[in-house]
Amino acid sequence: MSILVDKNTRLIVQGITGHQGSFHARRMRQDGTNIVAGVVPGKGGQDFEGIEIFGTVLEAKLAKEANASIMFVPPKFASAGILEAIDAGIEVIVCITDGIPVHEMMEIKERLREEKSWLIGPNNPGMITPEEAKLGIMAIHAFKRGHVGIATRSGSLTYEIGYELTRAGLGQSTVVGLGGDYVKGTDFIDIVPLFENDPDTHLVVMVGEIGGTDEERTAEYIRAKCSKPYVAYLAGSSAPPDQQMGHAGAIVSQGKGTFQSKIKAFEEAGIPVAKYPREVKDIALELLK
Amino acid sequence: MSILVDKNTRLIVQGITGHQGSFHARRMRQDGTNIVAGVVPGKGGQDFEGIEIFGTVLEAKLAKEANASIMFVPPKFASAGILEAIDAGIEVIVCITDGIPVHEMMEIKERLREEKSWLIGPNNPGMITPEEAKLGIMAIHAFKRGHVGIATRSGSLTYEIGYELTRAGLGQSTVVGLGGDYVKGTDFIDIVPLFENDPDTHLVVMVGEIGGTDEERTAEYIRAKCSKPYVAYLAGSSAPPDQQMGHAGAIVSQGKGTFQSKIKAFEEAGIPVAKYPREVKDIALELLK
Amino acid sequence: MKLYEYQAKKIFKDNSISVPNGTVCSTEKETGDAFASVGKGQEVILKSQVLVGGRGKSGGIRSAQTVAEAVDIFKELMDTHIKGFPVAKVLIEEKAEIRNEYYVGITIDPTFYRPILLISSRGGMEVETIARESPSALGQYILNPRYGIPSHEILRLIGELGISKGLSMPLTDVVKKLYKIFCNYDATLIEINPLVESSDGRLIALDARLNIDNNALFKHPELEELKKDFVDNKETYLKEKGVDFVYVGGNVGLICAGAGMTMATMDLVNAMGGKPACFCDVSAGINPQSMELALRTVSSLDGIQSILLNMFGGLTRMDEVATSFIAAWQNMGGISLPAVIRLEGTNVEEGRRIMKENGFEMFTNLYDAVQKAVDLVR
Amino acid sequence: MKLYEYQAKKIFKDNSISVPNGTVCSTEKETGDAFASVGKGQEVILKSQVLVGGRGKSGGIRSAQTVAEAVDIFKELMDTHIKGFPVAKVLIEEKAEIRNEYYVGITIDPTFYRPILLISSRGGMEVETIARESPSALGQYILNPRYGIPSHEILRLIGELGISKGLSMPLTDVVKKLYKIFCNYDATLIEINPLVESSDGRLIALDARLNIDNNALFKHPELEELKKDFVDNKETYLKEKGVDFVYVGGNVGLICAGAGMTMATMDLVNAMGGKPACFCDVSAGINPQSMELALRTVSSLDGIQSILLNMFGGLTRMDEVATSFIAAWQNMGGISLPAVIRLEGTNVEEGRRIMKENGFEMFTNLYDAVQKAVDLVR
Repeated sequence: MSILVDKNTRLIVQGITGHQGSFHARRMRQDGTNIVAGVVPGKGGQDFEGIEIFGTVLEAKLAKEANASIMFVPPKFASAGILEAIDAGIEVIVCITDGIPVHEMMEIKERLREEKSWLIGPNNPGMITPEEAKLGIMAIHAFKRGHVGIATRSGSLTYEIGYELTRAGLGQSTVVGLGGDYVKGTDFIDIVPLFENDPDTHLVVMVGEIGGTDEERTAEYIRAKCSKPYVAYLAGSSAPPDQQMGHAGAIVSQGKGTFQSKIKAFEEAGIPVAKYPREVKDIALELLK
Repeated sequence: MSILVDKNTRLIVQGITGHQGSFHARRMRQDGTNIVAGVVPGKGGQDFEGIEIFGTVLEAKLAKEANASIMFVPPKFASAGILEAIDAGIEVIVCITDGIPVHEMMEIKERLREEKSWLIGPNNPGMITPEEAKLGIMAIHAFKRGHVGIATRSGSLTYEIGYELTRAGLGQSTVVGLGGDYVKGTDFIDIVPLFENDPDTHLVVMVGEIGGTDEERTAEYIRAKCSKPYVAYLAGSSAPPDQQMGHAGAIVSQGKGTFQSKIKAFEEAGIPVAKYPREVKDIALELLK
Repeated sequence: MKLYEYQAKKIFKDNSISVPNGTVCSTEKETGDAFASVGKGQEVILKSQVLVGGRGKSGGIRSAQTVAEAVDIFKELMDTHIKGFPVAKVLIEEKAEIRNEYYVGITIDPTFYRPILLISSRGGMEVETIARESPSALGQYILNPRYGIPSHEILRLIGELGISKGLSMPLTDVVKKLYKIFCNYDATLIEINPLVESSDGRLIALDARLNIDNNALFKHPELEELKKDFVDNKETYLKEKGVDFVYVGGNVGLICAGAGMTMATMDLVNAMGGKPACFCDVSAGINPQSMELALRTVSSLDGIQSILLNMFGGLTRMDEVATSFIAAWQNMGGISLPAVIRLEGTNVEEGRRIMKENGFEMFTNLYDAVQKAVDLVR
Repeated sequence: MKLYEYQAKKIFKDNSISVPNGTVCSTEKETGDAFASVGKGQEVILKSQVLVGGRGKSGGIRSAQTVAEAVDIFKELMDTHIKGFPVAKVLIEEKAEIRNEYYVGITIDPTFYRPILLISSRGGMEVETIARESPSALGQYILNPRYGIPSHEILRLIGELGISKGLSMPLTDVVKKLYKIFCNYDATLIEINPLVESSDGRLIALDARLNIDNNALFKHPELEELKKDFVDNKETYLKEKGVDFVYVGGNVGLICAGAGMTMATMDLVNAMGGKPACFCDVSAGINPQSMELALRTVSSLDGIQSILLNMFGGLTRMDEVATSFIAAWQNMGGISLPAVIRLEGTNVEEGRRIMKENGFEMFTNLYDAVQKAVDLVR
């Protein structure tokens, strides 16, 4: 088992003929993902290296019984692409695109409240259920099949921490890059119940970031509702307050979302917090003993 | 006691300088209603027979602590007037206007789902708590203070039945004209819980009409949740099916909303149904014995 | 406002919904030409343009093999009334090869007051009949007007109804276009019944129904144009003059104020042994002109034996009613039928005085008045 | 993108929010003229235009009684940095008579991802301080973006905060206008602090903050115009070239890929006894140009003793990183500082080969690399 994606995932690639889209479609296919169709407006009927291209997500879904989509679409068109996938009833939508306007993401968030689709991202490395399906841009050699669920707000740390776990013999059930934007399709608080209910996940790693209130709310949720072991890591102990460090999501504002408040929340929920990325695997090994 | 309006009602008249607005403002004031302000865009600062006029509902509400509004506004501007009153947080809004486009009413209905305002109407005679406040265009001699709650979908029958009850010595707590449009601010199903919880209401009369599903739903609600005596009357036993008789709300469609289905619903809920308007008072007298 | 089939089809076509080739005809000449151009000399279908459903069963849809036959049928159809409704024009269409028939409609749900989409795998019969006889062949989706109709909900219905997968895309497309028209035209009902799958696999709207909210007509000046093609219709004409009139066919002619009161009076006339001749509600505006129009209309109905004027006034003032009634009566030089008058409500005493001055007895009690009117027809 | 106060005030004024009379000055001449026209010879306020909060406490807001004084203060302000930020211009404003100070702001709620309105009866201090020190003086409303901010919710906040009823209308009006700007300009934050009640009872925006979503700038070509007034800012310049850079002030110069990884590396340098000199994330696009820009920027920082290049590649391919690094290094003719390189991830072996060929040792283990970089500064 795993969450959201597995060997039954039938993937559409939106923007398959673009620079990033074509590169990563090839990689995902090499990595064993079942890509059933590409979608490029105006290019319906064409073909990308044996993958049939459709003009709309709906056509692709109907023709190929697709249930997931990944998007390599420029920021100006990304929210329209997401809405198109939601409209078509795609169950899992991954949006890699960095740079979607936050007001557009607020609109998508409103729409998602009324729909069953999962949106992972935007501005993320995607997600992977190792050895079954990769909907993303990550290098698979960092991951292998196992029982650790990973959810992260940082793309770069996903590799770092996943690789350390893999080398320590701790493979992953599913690795989810939530993305670095302020308004995301999916937060820790949304994904944790899935891991909690997945029999194949024995331990969950959360890689947080400063800014927002997701870690605080999730810690409280875990304290109240969850029974599996959780491990957290949080970058940003050395960040000066009120300074934007790359991600819009890392703005520290209104006294919420600081490094300290998140660490405190995890500790109060009894969730161990690693000091360095490497410590995640040490704690995980200890907890899984 | 009573429902929605009483002697503490501080009323705004939207469109007070119009033909209908001025006529009925005078009448409502004669009938003892506390009109605290008029609203006419562009006429702020003027005066209507001693009633101060404001340019917006918000100004009127703030200056005069108004809590209710009645609207005599042409159909083209009525939904804007309703939305303005909702925006200002007016608790009870009565819209007399006949002819509001149904798609606009659907929009207002969506908005009302998220707000605390009550909209009574449109296309109705208003409402009255006899001897306390009249927000409407009805002749007060048909009504007097008492313990019967009346809710009706027909303006003309409101008088007929109210007057019969009054002459039989059965005064009213509050009389609410719900209006004849297909999409209304308030239905029986919304108003019945208020009457049920009002200690001053001992019996409730519902005057229904063919079309829609309100009577059917309300009968089921009363059967499940209410303990007071209810009496129903329903015009339309002689109406040919699928024929529009005046009210858009009286379209019989999709096998729902027929005379028969409504009578059956009332009977199954143990609610007696009067055969003629006059029988309402006979049944009420019997039930209140 | 109900549109004729050919008017609705024009709007459908403008919105890229396929309809059969066809031409609407008002004359024999046009019919002859249409036979040639539409049918290309082959069989054509002639459809009465009439604002009532079920015209097929009433003989309003026919087929013709030759020009002569087409012209004969045209004349015949134009002379017929269908369920009492006049035929405005005849639409001549090519004969469609039908593989399957479906139903698609959007209206306003009477419980949630949101648009509701209805799809059925069985087209060609009234949706009420489908709902009653094969409810499992009818799928419904009540939609959030904020988001329109998500494609996946349409697909869900199509799947549940067992409609062929090959139709998923074109059917979804038709639904989305219908919803667009529903919103853009302030419709209360939009319907394709049947929506047919032709032998070459396309979806074609074989019939078209589009009802526009009368209250929203002011937003659609383009629809005013269509009105000029409406055949003279007493109901529509009267409605425009402020008299809401429906002919029912009895012996007591009613003139009332308020839809509820009018219906209750009809019920009461029935219950007391009379037969109401009509629904006639003048509450939209009472003045000597509208009163005269109502009096003229009601008094000229076949089989009418008495007239009952019944009003309880709130907004309507009884002195104005009395004055209007008297003015109308006098202007018509009196009417040879007995008139029973019942007024109650605002300014009733002044109304009674006016009536009395002009020699009319006036009731205030409804039941006495109805009894009197019914007694007069016995 | 943060706007300068005078730029935000221009937008406020265009949207009918009152701001003090004022002129923005870049030269002594303009300052002299402004003293005459704005202050009419009376006292004026001189405000440093700088993109950082708390400038009042840092001496960035001053008053002048005479032209000479105004010009002297102008020169002084233009030469100062506030919290390390350069001063772009000086805004000269009339002195407002202040009866009361309020706070109004709209931003995006980090929990519900909907706009949130904040109003406080205590203006003039940072909203964080108000939230901490007098939470009861701060009212919040998270709004449904479908309906905007209902007036009655604004009134509820005003009532709960005990703000004078006389301000209900003008304050509601200001909030509605702010929300309009918030939406129309794709703002992430809009704030008036303080919003002052003048002695004649009007509400005036004494300060103005407006932050625009960088991702939405393509929708606002009109804001491009404003950028030309931005003073040369190393961070902004680098960001435009694909290098996300923040100077922090230590001895280990970092070049990393990914915000999370960059922060984690900073934390690790700190923990291992070094001091990170900067946040420097080149993941937006790695090529010889951006790499050279990053290398030049980092290597020229004061106090820098070693450079640490640290990347774990997914989207970023390590062979490209190596090639870019070598090209940049060679183009600069080498750098006199020791560089520690740690690469891991996609195409890492090819990257190692390239580095080795060019004489660079390469780590794959993060901790060994950080240890090495920290050892080099001891």
